[in-house]
Amino acid sequence: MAFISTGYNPAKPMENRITDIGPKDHNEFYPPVIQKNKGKWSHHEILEPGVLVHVAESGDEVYTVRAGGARLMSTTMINEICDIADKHCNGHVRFTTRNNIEFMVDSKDKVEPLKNDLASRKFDGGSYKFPIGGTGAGITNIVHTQGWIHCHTPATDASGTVKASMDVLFNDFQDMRLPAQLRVSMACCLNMCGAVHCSDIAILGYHRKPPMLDHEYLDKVCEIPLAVSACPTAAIRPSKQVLANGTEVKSVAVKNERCMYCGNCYTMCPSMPLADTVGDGIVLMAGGKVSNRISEPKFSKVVVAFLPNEMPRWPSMTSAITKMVEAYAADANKYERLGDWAERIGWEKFFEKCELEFTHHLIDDFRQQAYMSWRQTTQFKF
Amino acid sequence: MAFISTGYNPAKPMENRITDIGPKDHNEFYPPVIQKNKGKWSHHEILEPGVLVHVAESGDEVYTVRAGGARLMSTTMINEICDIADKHCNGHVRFTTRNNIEFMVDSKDKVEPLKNDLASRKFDGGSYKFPIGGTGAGITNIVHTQGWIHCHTPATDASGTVKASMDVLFNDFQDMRLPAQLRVSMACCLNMCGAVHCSDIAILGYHRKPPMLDHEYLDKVCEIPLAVSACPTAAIRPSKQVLANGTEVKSVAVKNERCMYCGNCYTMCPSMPLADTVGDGIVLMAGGKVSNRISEPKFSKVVVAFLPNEMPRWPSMTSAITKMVEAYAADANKYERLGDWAERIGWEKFFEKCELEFTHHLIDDFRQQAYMSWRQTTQFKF
Amino acid sequence: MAKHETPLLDQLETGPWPSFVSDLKQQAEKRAKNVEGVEFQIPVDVVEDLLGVLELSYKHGRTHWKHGGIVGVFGYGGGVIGRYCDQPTAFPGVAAFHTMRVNHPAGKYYSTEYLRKLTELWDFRGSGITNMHGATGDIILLGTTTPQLEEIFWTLTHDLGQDLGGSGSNLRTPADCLGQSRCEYACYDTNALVYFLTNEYQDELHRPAFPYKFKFKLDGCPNCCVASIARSDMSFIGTWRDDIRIDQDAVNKYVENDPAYPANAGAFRGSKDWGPFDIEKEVTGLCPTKCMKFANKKLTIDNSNCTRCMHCINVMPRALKIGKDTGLSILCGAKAPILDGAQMGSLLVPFVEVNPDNDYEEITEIIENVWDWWMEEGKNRERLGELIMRQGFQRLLEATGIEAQPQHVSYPRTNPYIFWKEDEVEGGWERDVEEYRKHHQR
Amino acid sequence: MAKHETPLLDQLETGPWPSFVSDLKQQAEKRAKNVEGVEFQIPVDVVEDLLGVLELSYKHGRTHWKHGGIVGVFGYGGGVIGRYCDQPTAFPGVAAFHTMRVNHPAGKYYSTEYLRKLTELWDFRGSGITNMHGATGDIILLGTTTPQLEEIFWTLTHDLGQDLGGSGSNLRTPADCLGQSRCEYACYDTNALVYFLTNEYQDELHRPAFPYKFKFKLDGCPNCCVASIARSDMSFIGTWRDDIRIDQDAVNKYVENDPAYPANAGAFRGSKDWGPFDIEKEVTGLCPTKCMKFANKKLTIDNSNCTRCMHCINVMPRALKIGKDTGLSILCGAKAPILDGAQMGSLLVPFVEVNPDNDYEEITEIIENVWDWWMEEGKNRERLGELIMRQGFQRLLEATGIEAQPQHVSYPRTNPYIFWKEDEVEGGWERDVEEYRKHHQR
Ligand code: SRM
Ligand code: SRM
Ligand code: SRM
Ligand code: SRM
Ligand code: SF4
Ligand code: SF4
Ligand code: SF4
Ligand code: SF4
Ligand code: SF4
Ligand code: SF4
Ligand code: SF4
Ligand code: SF4
Repeated sequence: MAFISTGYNPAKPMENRITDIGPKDHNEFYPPVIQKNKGKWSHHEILEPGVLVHVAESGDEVYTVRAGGARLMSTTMINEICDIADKHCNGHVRFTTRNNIEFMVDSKDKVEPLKNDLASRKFDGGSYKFPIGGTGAGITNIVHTQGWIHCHTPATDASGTVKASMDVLFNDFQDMRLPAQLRVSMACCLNMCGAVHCSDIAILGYHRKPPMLDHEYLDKVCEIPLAVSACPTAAIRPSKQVLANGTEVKSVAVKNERCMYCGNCYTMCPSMPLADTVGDGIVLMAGGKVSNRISEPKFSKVVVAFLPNEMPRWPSMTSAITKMVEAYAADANKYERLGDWAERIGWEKFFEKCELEFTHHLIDDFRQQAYMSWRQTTQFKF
Repeated sequence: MAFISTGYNPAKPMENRITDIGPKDHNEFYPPVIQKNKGKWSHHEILEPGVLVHVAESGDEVYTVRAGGARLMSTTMINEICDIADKHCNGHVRFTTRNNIEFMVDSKDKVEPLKNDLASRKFDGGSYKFPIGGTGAGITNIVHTQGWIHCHTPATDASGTVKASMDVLFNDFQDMRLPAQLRVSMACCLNMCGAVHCSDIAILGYHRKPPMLDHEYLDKVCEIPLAVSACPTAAIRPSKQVLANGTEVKSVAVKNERCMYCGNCYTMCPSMPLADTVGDGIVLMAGGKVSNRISEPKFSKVVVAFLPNEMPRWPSMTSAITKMVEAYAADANKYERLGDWAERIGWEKFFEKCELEFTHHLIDDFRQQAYMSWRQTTQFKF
Repeated sequence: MAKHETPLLDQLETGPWPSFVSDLKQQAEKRAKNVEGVEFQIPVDVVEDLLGVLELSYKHGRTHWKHGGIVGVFGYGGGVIGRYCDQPTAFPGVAAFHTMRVNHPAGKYYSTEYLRKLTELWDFRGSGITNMHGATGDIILLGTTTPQLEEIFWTLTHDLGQDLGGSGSNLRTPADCLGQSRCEYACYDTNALVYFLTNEYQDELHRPAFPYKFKFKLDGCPNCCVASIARSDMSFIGTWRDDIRIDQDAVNKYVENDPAYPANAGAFRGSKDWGPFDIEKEVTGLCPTKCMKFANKKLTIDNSNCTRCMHCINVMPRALKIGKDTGLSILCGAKAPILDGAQMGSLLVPFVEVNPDNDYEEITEIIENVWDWWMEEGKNRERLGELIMRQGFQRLLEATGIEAQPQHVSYPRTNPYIFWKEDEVEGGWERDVEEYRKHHQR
Repeated sequence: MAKHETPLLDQLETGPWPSFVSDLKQQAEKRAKNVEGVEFQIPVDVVEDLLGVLELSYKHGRTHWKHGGIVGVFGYGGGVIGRYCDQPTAFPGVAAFHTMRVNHPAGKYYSTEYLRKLTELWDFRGSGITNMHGATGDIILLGTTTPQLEEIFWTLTHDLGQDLGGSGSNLRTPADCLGQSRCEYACYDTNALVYFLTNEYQDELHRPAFPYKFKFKLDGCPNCCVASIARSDMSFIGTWRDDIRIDQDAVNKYVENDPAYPANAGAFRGSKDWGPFDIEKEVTGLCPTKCMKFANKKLTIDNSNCTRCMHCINVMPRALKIGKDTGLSILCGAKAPILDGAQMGSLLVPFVEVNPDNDYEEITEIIENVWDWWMEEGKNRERLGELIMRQGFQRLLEATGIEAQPQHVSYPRTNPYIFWKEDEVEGGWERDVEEYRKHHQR
């Protein structure tokens, strides 16, 4: 594998350098029907799960077929997408904000061939490559993060938990039977790159053990003051430590009982790893939302404090998720998001109906606003 | 005026001492009809403002005539109450939790004479001694605190602001035209002895200047560490000060820009007075409630950041209060408390309808939960 | 003629509401005349000087009272608030003007016989000015001198059979709504329980052993007529566990606008006409949980979803009654805003029986567990609510041995910052970094 | 045969949802076969080793990636995330496995021509594994070695006309919903504005000068399809000031259950039958402000009370249209929970025009005022939201010269702890205690 140069010269990095040109201009990428009718759409309709039509004031129509995708995607897959787009869509395709793939055609008769093509493509293992769905009052793709595929701080895997979850939720990806859309999100540590804090259901990897201290290396690898100040609970203080071999080194000490395993210290200092086979696992949150529709956006709430990492299919996690989805499907009103439903029936009924256990971990004790989550009324249900 | 002893001997304080006997037994004080039917009441009715009947399962009835009172009350007044109670009520009387006086009679025919008697009693200045009212969907007595009559920390007077307010609200004391009960409360400093933090309308005295420092006396009169730790914003630190005469004394320094004039330092240390003629005045709060009826109890919100002390009748204050009451009376739904109304129409409409100005002072910036009061949605009214 | 001119205060004599100025003036006059020949133990002109110093405050908008010195009665750490005037020369009658807090009776019922004894004592040994009542609930005897304190206490205890209330870092005088004595909504006998608790905890009431003040308030039902949920470290609020009792005939009387069945028991009989009663708009539609239905002349309630807010019962008291399996909920931590912001009580005990036969054992046990914890952990001048906030609601549950329930929260935590205890996490917290490094290079 | 056994991962090949394992395996195979004869610039078996190290993580539940070293392209402070394996001997193919963030196009529209160029480049110089797309919005090229970074950048800029996105204490790659390109609800052209802002702030995107990361997200309407309100330091959300446009005929078509007018545009066409459309139950009754009425076949909206929540429009898109006087609201401070808890954006600007003709001047002015303040006052690693929380919302208003309005709050403050500025209070703060003592003895 010989190194092939583009012409870049490390000795003269500025030579012929192009910078700050920004992203590609989207105008180059719009399908013609989009380009033409932009800003002049009249209305749309979801014809069936995964198939939308948008009608322009001009009468033009654009049909969109939405296909699910694992966003961890090889160039092989992307090329296959291109093949499909070339065949059906004049070489245009788009991705949604939740990592689905949208194939657009400009007339109705092009829809069936496209759908058939998509539905026919499967991996040898049996999974669909391009399942059609993810619209309306159903469950769409799970937005997620890196997990064990690329990040240094995860407490669980991302792609794996998502695959396991989408497999059990698959019917609802291809259906629109729910009271409202239900968004599932996933983040593999408390940094929450998936921004799961406002999701109907959130899968969150998290640690439950205070950091280990690699005293021998700590001062060499980390800036001790940065590590100390990283801690939101002031659990870390600088401290001299004596190694097994008797040498005294500068390092830190952690007050374990103040630690909430947020991993912020580890972000700043590699000599404070948290990961642990049995300590790490999953927290489930529920009832958040983003849209301003009917009710205001709201944060997700922790509804299961801990589930162990059960590779490769996390059955306790998928079972808890399924229980929530089914209880919600059975009980909520039309247009009612999961969180609105929980608030209407009361969280005490939520736990009952979803058959989830309430434990002391679910009571907020973080910062003063925790107070606001306690019950300051005699209004409650037995 | 010769000292007359009870028999108490300061040299032998324990001699014949009686302690820890607690309050009087209420059973000695119940009117017979109460004693007899206690726990067996069937229902009640408000016959007209200030007049209630409670009907027992036994068929017995007790009629209650409620009269307003300034709770700052002389023995002369109490004796007059006793006269009335002796004349009409067999020597029984009670006070309500909001400092009204309740005269109870056990048959309907005794009601009119009692009412007439009460209504006929007036002070020479023209005010009623025993105005009948304070029930149902109206305005009852204002609970309040000491003010300039007895306390060392007030920023306004209590009895005077209350008298001024009740005079303008008097019609509603004797009416029941409002959408729901409307509770007005008053406290003369942020200690809030009136617990005004959950009132439909709250009058609150408060300071707006950091404490003065009486350096010469501070260390003599106060425990400096207590003064320092009293401050919730950590604005106070110990500090050496040089007096005009050149002597150096131990004292404190205050970071004025961190001070929120809460007066907690003055509570701990008399050498840090806050009171100021123009700095002190009144804040109005609104929209709180205590009952669990329909909506949960809620805190009052600051709706007027400052009104000057305008003795003796505080016209700016009473005018703002009247505006709120009238806007509420005109616009709220039946059974809707003031705060529920404000929340339903939105606080932006509240300020519009009550013709109150919104200023930056009304935006919370105290502690992290301030965040929860900001608007985290695109839902608002222009 | 008045001793001091009071042109500002005089303006508060007009207007319909009872004028405290007129009352003070009549009191001043009564003392000056002294037709009964009382041998006043404090200055005759105390009320005149009170008017004078108040007028001065009205003039320039500032108080003229100094911090109270430490005054009180022997062996008690509370019940008296010392107060001195900062203009004693101008107003010698109020140079010392302490208040005494007299523990009011449950439900604030009185006999005139008792009240007259009290006024007699207070004319004799004090200013004759009171608050009926203080914000905590006490009878406030407003203004006397130091030497009178023990004398008054003596008379109170010996002749009136009456003790002082609380102040300082004590239990404060517990207060209640009138409850079952005259209210059909009451779920327990507030008067009996407040009387019991006050007597049971006399020591805590009189001798400061707490980190700060502590207040009990007792409401018979969720209407909260003594505002317990907003202003007591421990609120006892009546509730029930079974079903609301419905009298269908009476319901229909309301629906038919029978005049003997006025909506909300007549609370809207004012100058505004709200139109005829509409059960859908006024009751079922306003039920916060929407657990009621009225159809075919029949009202049904899905009691498992009722949160006992009282609304429907308040609107139709002749038709709806509280359940029969009654008890109370306990909420903890309410307080005024100093220092960290106001709190309302947070629900600790959803339901507990109220049983006088075993001396309210279930209730006192909870109280004492809470106190033990607070006395152990609370800092100086830290209210219970602040301690709960500082240490977390979980600690309160542990201290009282109560299991966490969804009823404890309005919503579960929105952050995943859960503190685990070491023994809850398999393998504990001690780990060997060398072992770890075998699998994970630096 | 695969280089590493992956029994655990293999179990993720079954089930209907696209299997990333199957995809990784096909990619590994493609590289191994290399039918196109690509001169791979990084190890051929990179994907096999990726599968191997992932399997190892599945085995014992821990990641095998170390903190990234400082790698990047010359002159940029972001766009590349360094990553090294902590088992480089076992998995040499992924010993260094850096990602590059490629700034995606507005609306995430692509031509296949472009995508194929990108895959060609990435097969050649990287693992051929991507994320389409990263959580911020970028095209994530997942896994290459340090020497390739500049080469890839060169090709991207020279041959694809394509720049990198953000990482580090920079402006992050702004993202948008598809907006007017294909959505009738869009109140402004999100694609145009995101493109403009990204280009306008290239320097901020590439060269870290901020206290921490900073995110823009642009939603065309309050439905928030790019979730801007939850995850951007500054969210731009379309809205309007005038009236919702009503087509009464179309309203009645919905009411009549005309099949061409399905409720919510067909979003409920699933296996559950919700019964016929009911405008009262589904629209007017669910309107959060109850500002709508349907009577006599006519729908009326009291627009002054409408909060533009989108619900009615979502339910009846053929009958109701957003207003014509459109613009956007700006909210500030959303972020994930580290450190002080998550925030959603707080409303700073209720309404601002979106005017490409003056280069969105009103908008860029606000952005720059916010940045100036944050760069002046923000601590290291302090997000905008945290700064607002620490200093108070008022400071943000001052920094942007925006006047306080009730729209800024959901409710006014519940505590009276108002900080006054010295010049707002008559007489200021300096006072003479000696003067005071003339009127108030100690
Ligand atoms: C394609 C996409 C925008 C994009 O730029 O890529 C999109 C497109 C549409 N959204 Fe969305 N939304 C998209 C992500 C979102 C998100 C963001 C997210 O989930 O991360 C939200 C906020 C989610 C939340 O609140 O938690 C979102 C909340 C909505 C809502 C509000 C629904 C609600 O009940 O709260 C509507 C209105 C509706 O459904 O009628 C809506 C409506 C629509 C419409 C009907 C708009 C239109 O007229 O075209 C589009 C088709 C809806 C559908 O798929 O059922 N879109 N939509 C995104 C598709 C994601 C996917 O692949 O599934
Ligand atoms: C790649 C990506 C996740 C993904 O799988 O898509 C990602 C990956 C990382 N994020 Fe993130 N973040 C990514 C989107 C987000 C988002 C979502 C968003 O932007 O909408 C968030 C939540 C929103 C927010 O910004 O608050 C997010 C909140 C964080 C945080 C917490 C920041 C905070 O203030 O709370 C950290 C911690 C940090 O900055 O040290 C973080 C840190 C990281 C680091 C750099 C790990 C670290 O501590 O150094 C991760 C590198 C992973 C890797 O090896 O590739 N990442 N990160 C996303 C960026 C892809 C892209 O450019 O498109
Ligand atoms: C006498 C008193 C209790 C006592 O022990 O002294 C009392 C007595 C009654 N209250 Fe009360 N309440 C009394 C203070 C309160 C308070 C406390 C306060 O204001 O400080 C509250 C809570 C206020 C709040 O929420 O801010 C209170 C909230 C209620 C409610 C709930 C009303 C609501 O709309 O939220 C009811 C139910 C009702 O009015 O139908 C109620 C109902 C009643 C009833 C009807 C109960 C009954 O069946 O007898 C009594 C007559 C009501 C009336 O006067 O209109 N009572 N009531 C108090 C009279 C105070 C006064 O002089 O005006
Ligand atoms: C007399 C009374 C006001 C009244 O006019 O009725 C009163 C008067 C004082 N209160 Fe109070 N409080 C009175 C009921 C309350 C209440 C209401 C209640 O108990 O329901 C509260 C709010 C509820 C609470 O406890 O939080 C209250 C909250 C305070 C506070 C703030 C405590 C806190 O933790 O936030 C202080 C400050 C302090 O303790 O240093 C305070 C302090 C004081 C002091 C002792 C002033 C001081 O800083 O030393 C006042 C003495 C005034 C005087 O000269 O007589 N007073 N105080 C009330 C007691 C009468 C009684 O026994 O019946
Ligand atoms: S959520 Fe945490 S572990 Fe996952 S990608 Fe982001 S920073 Fe890494
Ligand atoms: S994990 Fe978080 S709480 Fe624990 S020591 Fe590290 S920074 Fe502090
Ligand atoms: S509110 Fe303040 S000033 Fe008024 S009585 Fe209570 S402590 Fe004194
Ligand atoms: S008034 Fe309050 S904030 Fe100001 S210095 Fe005193 S204790 Fe601190
Ligand atoms: S709280 Fe309930 S029981 Fe007590 S008086 Fe009020 S309504 Fe009656
Ligand atoms: S008490 Fe309240 S919640 Fe229960 S049925 Fe009546 S109105 Fe509904
Ligand atoms: S946010 Fe609004 S404008 Fe943008 S795609 Fe969603 S519905 Fe359309
Ligand atoms: S947009 Fe929302 S608030 Fe406005 S009328 Fe429609 S449903 Fe009501």
